[in-house]
Amino acid sequence: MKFGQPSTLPRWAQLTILPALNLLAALLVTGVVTWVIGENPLECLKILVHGALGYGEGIGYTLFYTTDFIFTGLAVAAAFHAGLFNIGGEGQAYLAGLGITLTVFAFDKVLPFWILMPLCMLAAMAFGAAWAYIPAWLQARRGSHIVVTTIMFNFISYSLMLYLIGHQLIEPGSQNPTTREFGQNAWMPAMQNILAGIGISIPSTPLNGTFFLALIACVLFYLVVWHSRWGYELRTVGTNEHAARYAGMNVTKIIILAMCASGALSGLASVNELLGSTHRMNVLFTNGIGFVGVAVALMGRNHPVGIILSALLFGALTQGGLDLSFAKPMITREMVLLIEGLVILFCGGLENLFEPILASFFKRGK
Amino acid sequence: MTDLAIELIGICKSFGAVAANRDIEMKVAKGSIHGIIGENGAGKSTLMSILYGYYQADAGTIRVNGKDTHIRNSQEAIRLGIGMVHQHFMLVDTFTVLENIILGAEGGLVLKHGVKQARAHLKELNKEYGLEVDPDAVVGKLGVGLQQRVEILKALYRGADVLILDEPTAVLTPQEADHLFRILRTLKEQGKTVILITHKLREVLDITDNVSVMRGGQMVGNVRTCDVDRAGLADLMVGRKVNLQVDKAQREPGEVVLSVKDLNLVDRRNVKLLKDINLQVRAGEIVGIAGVAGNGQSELLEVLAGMQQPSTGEIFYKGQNLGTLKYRQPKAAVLRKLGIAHVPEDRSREGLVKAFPNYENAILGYQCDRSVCKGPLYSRKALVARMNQLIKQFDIRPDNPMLRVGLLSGGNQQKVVLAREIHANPDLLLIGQPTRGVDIGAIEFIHRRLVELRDAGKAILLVSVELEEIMSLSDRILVMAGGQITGEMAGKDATAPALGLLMGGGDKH
Amino acid sequence: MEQLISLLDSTIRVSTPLVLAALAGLFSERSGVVDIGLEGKMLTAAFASAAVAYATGNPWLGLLAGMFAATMLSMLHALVSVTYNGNQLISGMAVNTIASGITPVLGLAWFQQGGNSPQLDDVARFHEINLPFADSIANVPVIGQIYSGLLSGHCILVYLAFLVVLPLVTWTVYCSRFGLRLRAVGENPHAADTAGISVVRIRYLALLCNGMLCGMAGTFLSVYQTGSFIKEMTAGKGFLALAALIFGKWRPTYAVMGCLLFAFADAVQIRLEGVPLPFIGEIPSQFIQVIPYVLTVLLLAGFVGRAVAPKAIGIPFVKSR
Amino acid sequence: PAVVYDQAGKFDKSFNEAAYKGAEQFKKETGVAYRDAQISSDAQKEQVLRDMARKNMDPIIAVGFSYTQAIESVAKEFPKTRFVIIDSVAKGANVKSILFKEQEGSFLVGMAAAMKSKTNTVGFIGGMDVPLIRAFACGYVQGVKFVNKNDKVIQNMTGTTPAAFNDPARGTELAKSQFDRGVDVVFAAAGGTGLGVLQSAKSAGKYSIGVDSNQNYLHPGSVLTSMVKRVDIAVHNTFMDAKNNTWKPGIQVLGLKENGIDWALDANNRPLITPDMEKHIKAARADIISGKIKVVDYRANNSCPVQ
Ligand SMILES: Nc1ncnc2c1ncn2[C@@H]1O[C@H](COP(=O)(O)OP(=O)(O)OP(=O)(O)O)[C@@H](O)[C@H]1O
Ligand SMILES: Nc1ncnc2c1ncn2[C@@H]1O[C@H](COP(=O)(O)OP(=O)(O)OP(=O)(O)O)[C@@H](O)[C@H]1O
Ligand SMILES: [Mg+2]
Ligand SMILES: [Mg+2]
Repeated sequence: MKFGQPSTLPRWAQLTILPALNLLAALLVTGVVTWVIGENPLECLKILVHGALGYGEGIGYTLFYTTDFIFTGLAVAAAFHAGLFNIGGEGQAYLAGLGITLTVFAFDKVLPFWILMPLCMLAAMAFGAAWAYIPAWLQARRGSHIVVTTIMFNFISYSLMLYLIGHQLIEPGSQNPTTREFGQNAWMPAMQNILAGIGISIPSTPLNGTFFLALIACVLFYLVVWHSRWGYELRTVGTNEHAARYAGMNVTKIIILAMCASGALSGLASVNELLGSTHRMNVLFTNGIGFVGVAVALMGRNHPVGIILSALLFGALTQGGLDLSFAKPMITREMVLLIEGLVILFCGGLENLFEPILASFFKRGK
Repeated sequence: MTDLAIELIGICKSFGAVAANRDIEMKVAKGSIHGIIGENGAGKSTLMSILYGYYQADAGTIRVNGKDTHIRNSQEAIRLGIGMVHQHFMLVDTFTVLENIILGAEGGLVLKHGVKQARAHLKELNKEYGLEVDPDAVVGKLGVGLQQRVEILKALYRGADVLILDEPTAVLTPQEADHLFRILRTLKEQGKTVILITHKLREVLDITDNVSVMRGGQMVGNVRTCDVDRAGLADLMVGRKVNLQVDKAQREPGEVVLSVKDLNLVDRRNVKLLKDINLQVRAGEIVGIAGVAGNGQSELLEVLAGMQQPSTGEIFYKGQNLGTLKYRQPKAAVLRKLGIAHVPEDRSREGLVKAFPNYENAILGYQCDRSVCKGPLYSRKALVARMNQLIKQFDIRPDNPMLRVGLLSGGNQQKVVLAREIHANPDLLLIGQPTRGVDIGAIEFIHRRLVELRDAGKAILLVSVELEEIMSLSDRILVMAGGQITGEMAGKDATAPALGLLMGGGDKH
Repeated sequence: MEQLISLLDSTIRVSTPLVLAALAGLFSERSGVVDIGLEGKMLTAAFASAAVAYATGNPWLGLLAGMFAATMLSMLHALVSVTYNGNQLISGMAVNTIASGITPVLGLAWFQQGGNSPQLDDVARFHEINLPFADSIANVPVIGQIYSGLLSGHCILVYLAFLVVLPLVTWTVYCSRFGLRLRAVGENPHAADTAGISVVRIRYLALLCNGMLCGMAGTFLSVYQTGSFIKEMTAGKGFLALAALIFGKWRPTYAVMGCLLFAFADAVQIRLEGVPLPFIGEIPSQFIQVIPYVLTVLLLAGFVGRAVAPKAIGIPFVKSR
Repeated sequence: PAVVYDQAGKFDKSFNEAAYKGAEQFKKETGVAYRDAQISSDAQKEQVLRDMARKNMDPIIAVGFSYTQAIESVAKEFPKTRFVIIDSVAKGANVKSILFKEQEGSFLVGMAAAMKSKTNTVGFIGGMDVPLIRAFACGYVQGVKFVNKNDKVIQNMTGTTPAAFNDPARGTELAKSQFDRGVDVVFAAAGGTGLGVLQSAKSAGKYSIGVDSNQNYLHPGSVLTSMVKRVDIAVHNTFMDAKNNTWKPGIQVLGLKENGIDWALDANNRPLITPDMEKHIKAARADIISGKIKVVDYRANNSCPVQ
């Protein structure tokens, strides 16, 4: 059997049955593992699903994580369409945190919410973009391999930020390497408050306005990449640089812009984290969302819809997995990690595992 | 009746919906040169790929030397003494000639001895067939002609008795082509069998003994070459009458559109690619640039199209000095806006994004064109509409604007590029190798369009390695050799020998 | 002199796992399969080797186990990206995630030490081995110092890596049939295929070598360096190795130099920490700790320039244009 | 009752693990079962606390400073539940904050190191550069200088992410480099990384000092002593207090006086500690308790008087 050839499956089947089967396979293997360590797979699955989507708070947290992953996923995708593999999302988000913090510290005493909030977002995007700009520039002008430079820049950001948080921005007299709390006027309204405004009451979770921002970002992403001139140029550069030159596109500029856009998107993830949830900056508050973003983007085929779905999947896994680990002493957070790995494997890597079987099935159908 | 080297019986192959081959019957006599012709997408490459084990036939049997065989992969084909020179060369650019040749037939776990033997064997082959190549040259740096020789050597090194060549001359200069044919003849004398796919009837008539004609995935004729003439073949192939003569009226050219003064181009390694080029193109005339490939024509086109900066010299377009213009965007984009269209020599590398659907390729280079935009965004309707228009005007097949361009045959890919550039209704059209790898039906069509354009008062600068094409289209012919213009003559009184003489100068192989 | 020697000494030590991992990556990437899964394979190997070494009390069995475990993951990677033409980056990520998941889970199940392995007792570990006469000539100036201070007193795996693996890999890649085919498959699989070479087979073989080398790298960490497995103990070394590989433009010796460079910068960094520098005074440790990374970036930008990857890298081999 | 650990995890061979031991101890003695949980990101901290509170766990002990904000907000939501945070101060009427004077214990082991060292050069290896670790370092240096003004202390931090507490390989490397620079006693305050340090001290024939829990047993004859921080006792006592309704909110600081901090002397390291050393250390211990010796806490104003 041959894979990767133009599939003979009807499109709808490719988009529905296939992923479903993959997810099923992932769960099956996970089930076996859970069974091996002596837990009841079905029960665990129930807890996991319920924990993620079964009750208000769970949903809230799931969507909160989803927000992070959407942003970092979009970030990776943006670079990907320009043919760049940006694994620096982590560092870019981290630096964006600095941008936010500085802005807040400078203005949260003076500016009202309506000015401060957009300002913070801009700062986040600006800092994220700036941190992505350097590798981009090096790639475009000096040809340094973006993968290496972004890896390096992650490490550099860790050091830089630890120094700044631990020695400069640290709350005076505090035990902990963390900044002072942001002023209320720099808090992204929490979902429960927003909905309370229109008379719906939901349990309090870190889920906040940034979620809508993420959805808007997806729509814009779609429009820009597939329906705008800039996106057209972006994809051309990403798929055939010679053609781009022939078509009179400024390749260098596009590459740099793409990376900056990528960085800016990662930056917005930290808006969700800092302004939406912790309201202060802790050391390594990003913990890994940048890397999850890679998986999300790849599994989402670098398309907003796919990204939303896979972000949701990972959000659910994070939240449901936590509840599972609460409920089952035998199931540690590492177990949850393993589950995530299997999901990535089956839904991402082995995506067309069942393609031929399904295809032959459809043939017989006809 | 001589005995048969190859016998194909009822071969069928389809890719998804496309039926590339529908029960094909074909017989190839030992020690003969067998031609296969057919329109783009007729199924020639597919058929040969099946014979070479690259694809598997859905049905049908293959007989080699009278024995039924199942060719499951190239390895088995090679073992049966079948060698193939693919249309898109199958070479590892970063390897040396030698490495490429021994690849897959290294003879032993350690390269050393294998290489030594190969070197020796290569010498013999060189002598036998006059296939000189420097065994230690890096293939990527060789010209196409030489690369092709490497491909042939590869096949012979593996002791091929049946040699398949898919459009070998599509990428060759006349000289190179002639040399190739000499080689093929020697091969034939050595008792080898040659199968030759081509779009060029002249070649078929020159050297083949038998011809098979394919159309729309079917075999529509197997004839002995001596029984047919050119027109006959053409009709058989296209399935209708084709007019091979480009009939164009004499016409007084208008004012100068493009004029180039003392243009020079030096590359990083200080090699002079263009030396003191001076030329003019007037409205309503086709200026042809003849020359062996790699003598600066490509560079000239790129410079004129704004993809490269000239080192010295001036270019005037409608009297305006392009050198002194301010460029906010890349030069190529600006020049397009000024009405200079450019059909690149290498369509799949530059002219198209194979991964994009047709309708997106329809605006490559014209992405800033407001007419397809709705506000800040493109209007997909407008894009598709435009593509459909192009498809109709240039009858591009299959006529589906949503199809990935990569899935079109090269011929049709070429039409897409042409259609796009002509659609922009430029005042100056820079066009390189307009009919490379394109079937005569399409050639006829393309040529007519070019003449129409000229008659509409456009200026056209045509670069081609096909002397026929140059002579039949151009009002004036410039000959380039070694980066210089070595001569000029009027289109009507140009003759192949005369041109050939001028071209003779700078063959760099 | 002492300082310099101890500097180079630790350079060699630190670089060894990177070297092994980088060469592992070289095989797979030269065959056209991207491998961001080095990290995970090393981690799994570290775990498997520690576990077996602990159980059997024999480091060599540990090594075997490590190589086996890593190879299993390599084969998984191959299955996904060669047989099923899946996305090689995703596959790599899957490998990493699964590795950091499965090792503590099994560890917890077997040793009840929070996913870590128990401390290996001395017989179960690799040890520094002293070359002959190392001590006797130790105080002969220069030669003696270098011999006994720098060359002697490393773990057997170090000597394996530099004296056996590196030359062997270089020879294989450039002088053997397998090497030729490997490079061909990575540059232009279609060419290789029409030349009658099975792309799939070559890529599987490449990933086999990849797995075994990753195994050695991981074993070095757990069975020699720390004498126990500790979760997430690879701490990014896999990615550094990958960086070194690209840094070395996918060529064995250059890649190894990349590794040595990282290690050296690291050793320098360790020694600079807390030492007040002239004029500047004492620099915060964080700024010392970025030295290796900044250095890499500068070198990439400055000298190394554009690195041309094997052409077919990351693209599943499908027979059609 | 319940314990929740921070990102470092239940088995960090350090204070999380100590807390776990304390809880187990409590369970063994009273037969009262308890729950515990680990988290993997900031956002989960409130979650885990809430989850426990809902399950009517009481009291709930959060290990690690990073829980501060989470405790404060959740404590408001569950005024009836009693919360305890270790290593940090959290506000709230139903919150008890337990702090340790790490500097005091570090001071003592610093003395031990200084007295044991023949090269007059001792080492410190910290995990990640955070105030807590700085406090360890600062106390240690004070101890060293107390014995001998001009002894040298070479300090290294392992890394810049929490992974720094889990990188034994780097621990070995850091230790080796310090030994090359003349260090012959090294104090590792770096969780799992410390294991690497102890290990390489063992193979290099140098002395090492363990941290948090008593690690003397790991390499008898090489581990000089351990700076024990009795998180286990703290946890154990808190559970007990809650059980006997003697639990009180507010701040509790545990130092040498309260036996919350100490240096470990047992059969494993007995041979290494000369009577003379023991005498001095015991004396200093008494003086610190009596207040005659003041050990500066780095965290007081994030700075250390000595280097
Ligand atoms: N790999 C493939 N996948 C799907 N369809 C294919 C593939 N190869 C060929 N086809 C279909 O088969 C038809 C015949 O292809 P083939 O390569 O034989 O044309 P051709 O005669 O070589 O055209 P040309 O003269 O341009 O070389 C094409 O129109 C195409 O639609
Ligand atoms: N992946 C594919 N899917 C479908 N059809 C394909 C694919 N690749 C090639 N084809 C078809 O195979 C045929 C041959 O393709 P090819 O590029 O050889 O055309 P060509 O005219 O021979 O090229 P050129 O003229 O540039 O030498 C074309 O008709 C094309 O439609
Ligand atoms: Mg063809
Ligand atoms: Mg063709």
